[in-house]
Amino acid sequence: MIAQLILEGIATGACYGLFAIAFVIIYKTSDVVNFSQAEMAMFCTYFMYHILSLYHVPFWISFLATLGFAAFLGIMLEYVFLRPARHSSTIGLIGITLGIEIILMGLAGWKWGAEQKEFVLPVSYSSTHTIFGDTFISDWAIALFVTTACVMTALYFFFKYTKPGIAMRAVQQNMYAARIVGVNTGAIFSLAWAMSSVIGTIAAMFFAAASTLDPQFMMTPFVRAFAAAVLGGIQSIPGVILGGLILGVAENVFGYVWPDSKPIVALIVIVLVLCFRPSGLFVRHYIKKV
Amino acid sequence: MKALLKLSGIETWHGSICALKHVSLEVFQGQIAVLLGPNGAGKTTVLKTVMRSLYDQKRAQPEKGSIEFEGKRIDRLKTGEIVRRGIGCVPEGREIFPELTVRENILMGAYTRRGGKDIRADIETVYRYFPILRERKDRQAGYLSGGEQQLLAIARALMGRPKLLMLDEPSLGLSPMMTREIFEIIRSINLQEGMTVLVIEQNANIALQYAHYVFLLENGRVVHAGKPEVMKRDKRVREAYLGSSDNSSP
Amino acid sequence: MPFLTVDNISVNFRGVKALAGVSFSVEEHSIFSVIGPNGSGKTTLFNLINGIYKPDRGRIVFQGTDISRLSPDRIARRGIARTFQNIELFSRASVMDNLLLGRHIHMRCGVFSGAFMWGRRSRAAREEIENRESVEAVMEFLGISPLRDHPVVNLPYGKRKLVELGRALALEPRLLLLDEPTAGMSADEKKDLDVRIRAIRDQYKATIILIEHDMGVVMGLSDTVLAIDQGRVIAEGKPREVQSHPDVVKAYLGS
Amino acid sequence: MKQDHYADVGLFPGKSTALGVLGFILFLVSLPLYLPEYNFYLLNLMIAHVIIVVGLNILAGGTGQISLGHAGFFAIGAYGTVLLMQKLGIPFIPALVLAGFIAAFFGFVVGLPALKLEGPYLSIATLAFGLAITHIIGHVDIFGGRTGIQAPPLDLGIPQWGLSYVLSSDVQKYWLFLVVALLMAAGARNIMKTRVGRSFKAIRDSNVAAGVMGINLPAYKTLAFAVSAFYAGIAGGLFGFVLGFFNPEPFNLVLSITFLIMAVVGGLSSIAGSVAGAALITYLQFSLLKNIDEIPYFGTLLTSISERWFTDEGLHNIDSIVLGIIMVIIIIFEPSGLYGVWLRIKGYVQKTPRDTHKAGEV
Repeated sequence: MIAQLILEGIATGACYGLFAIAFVIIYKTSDVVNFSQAEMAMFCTYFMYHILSLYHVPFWISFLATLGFAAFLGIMLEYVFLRPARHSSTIGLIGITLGIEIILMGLAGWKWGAEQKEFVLPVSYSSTHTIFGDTFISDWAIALFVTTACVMTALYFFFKYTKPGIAMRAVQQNMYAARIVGVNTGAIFSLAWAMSSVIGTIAAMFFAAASTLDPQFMMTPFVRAFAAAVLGGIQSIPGVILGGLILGVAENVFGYVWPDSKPIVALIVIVLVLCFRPSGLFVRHYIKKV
Repeated sequence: MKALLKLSGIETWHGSICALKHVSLEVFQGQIAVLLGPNGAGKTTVLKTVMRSLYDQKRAQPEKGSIEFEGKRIDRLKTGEIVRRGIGCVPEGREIFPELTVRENILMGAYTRRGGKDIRADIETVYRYFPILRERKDRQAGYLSGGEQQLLAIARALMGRPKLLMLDEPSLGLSPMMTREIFEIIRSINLQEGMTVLVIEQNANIALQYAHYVFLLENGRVVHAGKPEVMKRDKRVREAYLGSSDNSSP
Repeated sequence: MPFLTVDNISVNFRGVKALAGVSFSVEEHSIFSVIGPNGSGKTTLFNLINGIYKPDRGRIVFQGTDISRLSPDRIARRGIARTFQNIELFSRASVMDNLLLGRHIHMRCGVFSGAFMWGRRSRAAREEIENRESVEAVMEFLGISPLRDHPVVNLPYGKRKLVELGRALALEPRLLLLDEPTAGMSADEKKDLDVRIRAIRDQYKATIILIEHDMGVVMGLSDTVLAIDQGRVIAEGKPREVQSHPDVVKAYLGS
Repeated sequence: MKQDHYADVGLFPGKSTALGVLGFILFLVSLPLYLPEYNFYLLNLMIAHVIIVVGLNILAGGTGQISLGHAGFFAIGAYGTVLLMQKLGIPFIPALVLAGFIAAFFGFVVGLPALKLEGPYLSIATLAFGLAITHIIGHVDIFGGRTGIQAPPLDLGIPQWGLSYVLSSDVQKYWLFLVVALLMAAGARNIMKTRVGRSFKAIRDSNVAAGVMGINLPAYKTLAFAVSAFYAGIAGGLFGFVLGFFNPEPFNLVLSITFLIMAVVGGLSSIAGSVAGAALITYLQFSLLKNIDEIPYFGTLLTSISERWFTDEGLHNIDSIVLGIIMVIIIIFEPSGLYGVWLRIKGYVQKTPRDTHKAGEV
């Protein structure tokens, strides 16, 4: 029983972690916390739902088309809304992403209405395999683990060995120096937003397949993923995934013991971590000399 | 002699404050030029105006005047393009990437270049100039000492294969010995590669020793220019920058 | 008992020694200068006296109490004010408001008395008026009265330096720390400031510690000069002695 | 130069402003004479929002800290006032003030992480707080759970002593709300003009320098949260009586965001801006955009667009789109909000900037 709880916790936790990676990428390059991440992913998931169910496009084609759309949406939002406001204060930047959030939520509500839709992935949440005893794992969870592992590996190589990857880290650490060695910072931001939007969308598809699709369906996962990100330190990708796993398991176990408390476990975790380790559990900051 | 970099009548504003007032200067091919001046005189602004890295790219251009590099105007180009044309820059306070490794920092210097082979060869060359960096190559740059960071910043700038290398206060925060070492390296790069160098300095003594030509900047204006031998004899320069080191004179 | 004693103070940043065993003491009503090349640890010294940094070892004793572990605001309450090398003004506020912030420790008004500032007889209003008058006197002294309502962002560099000095003076400091007050000033402005710093000592009965690059200013003003290099004291004494001290010549003039 | 220093701190900086504000108050007072009764529900809502936004502005505009949990303080005010009246029999006015202080206490607690956190980390902490409050209210019986609670009659007297003065109509409540709002706004303005407000702004501009000038950073950072939460509590207390019956639902994250939008749209550095921002957004959200399809021409255009490309039942979502766009545009083009727009208009009309005028006097 406990093994099952933990396994399920790990699965949802991986999903939180995957979604949290999306924050990390934008935060790492531009120090913006993207409050519209959830709605960007929601909107793209609706896009996929739309072409899947209305035009009956084959799954893989619509999947790729959706990722393309997600990248486009990310680039566009950054270019249209964030770039002109690059010199705003933190409040201004948060305000802009909050603005984008409610715009997207409104658009989705306008276009697709508020009723809940069913979003189907080829990997089902209900088809399960028994591992041992009464512990089983769903196709959904397997696919999720594989995807998360792939994304993490890809990102590891990207940030470690590719030129744009190193440049992305460089831009975040020292934008002035990056410009001086000739980095086109604008292009780096576009890339970051595109990547983040794509990864967020993949995570959102898993969430949608596990629950239902409506304009608000990403709100709760958003807060959880944010908690995971904070837990991991909004800086390191493995840290964030680990944060997601811890959160997912904690939530499932606590939720089993006190069913009422499940929704606020994440919140309590956020507050506690922030109070005692303001920069997260797994981040070792290089401290700048004042 | 040909002017590699030529600033004519530059005026730059920081908000409502005029930081540079009609600055004109020429840096000649193959020379070490030094821009000397006290804190707040606008030395760094000169560098930033050339690189167009004040605020953001749109506004980082001189309000008046022109900047020419190899006879072509560059004051409307983007920073990336300026780097590609051949201006390398070692900014004030090093400005390295603290959480990248030393090697990655050096690689970033070649950001505007293509061709992995050339770049790898150049990294080797740079390691030959600065053997300490080879030793530290996998360490996070933020943990290097001040002098090592300064070397790293120079190495990074060299990776762009610049025709003109600009250094902003390379002596900042370094011991006299380290400062001397850095200037020796600058001189040897200048001699071996024929690279033109523009150094911004507060430390008059060392600057005058290594410079071929000196510009004196005060309150956003070039108030004096000439060969170092001439400058050293100038009474005003002595008083202001060398301290009244000879106590005999009244 | 000396006015301020810095006793064997050391501080490291990530293994890099910023100050190593610095000791000196400052007499009351004197002008004490700290010189040294860039990055030798002068500003760090100020940050320690101010409580912005905490020392790894050593003590700072001000008028008989150890202040080295106190928070900056506590230290300010004991009458230590400063200016910054790169001007740390409250840029969006007016000159008046900036100077009034210097009066912070002399004012009592809290949220409630502030919120109920009804009419000129109210406690908050009386306090405001009183303190505004004393700020006015400081502005008069520095000759910046005409700027009282200007936001400081729009002021030229030299004026902003004066505003910052004014803010420190408004605190009625017993010890005033000036970090490169003449940086970026023209020769005339420097001469002006020279006179003013003496006047501050005499009129405001303040002790002054000065970080300065301009040797002319240092030699003319100081009672005592301390030279540091790479976090260590290399010489201390009368200006003339320090200036001709071989280690100083070597470190400062780089030969 | 002899000068009257009180002129700088007095409630009105000059005669013209005093007249302007007086005129505005007269206008508000005269509204019940000619405005039909049904408008006053909206006006009362506006007033409640004005109060919370003025408070939010003390925090965001003053100290530069951001809160995404103000709906939580708002809820504490609403529930606190009603429960203090119902369960403990405390009369309205003391109950309202007490609820304000309870909210302020929670504000202080939320402010504690603010000592270590900045920007995004802080906003997520406040966000978590707001969500937790709504969650707790929804799950504890005394708060009425998800079904909600009914506010008692709004009695200004002390019913136990037989002194009863019940405000039943929206217009009657409007008078009360107006008085409270004016007091709160004047209070906020005074706070920002005196020592505490100056210290808030100092913290926003430069932490280091503020400390060196003797400002106790932890105390003032938490104080800003507490004061702001007090305003939210009072506003919430009034809000409860605007609705009459309420449950935890409206006090959600979107409401917190809406408050922030009001503050940003109005301008983060002025109280007049807060008033304008809160009033404008409330009007847009609860009146104009609620009935968007009834706007002449534009409404029919939107309806036809909806039918063609979108869904009809989703049409009401336009309001969040419009709000979002207003928010984004304001931040990009006029960071000082409506107040900044007003300054520009004034500067354009007067032609002579204030600064040169002042300098000329001396």
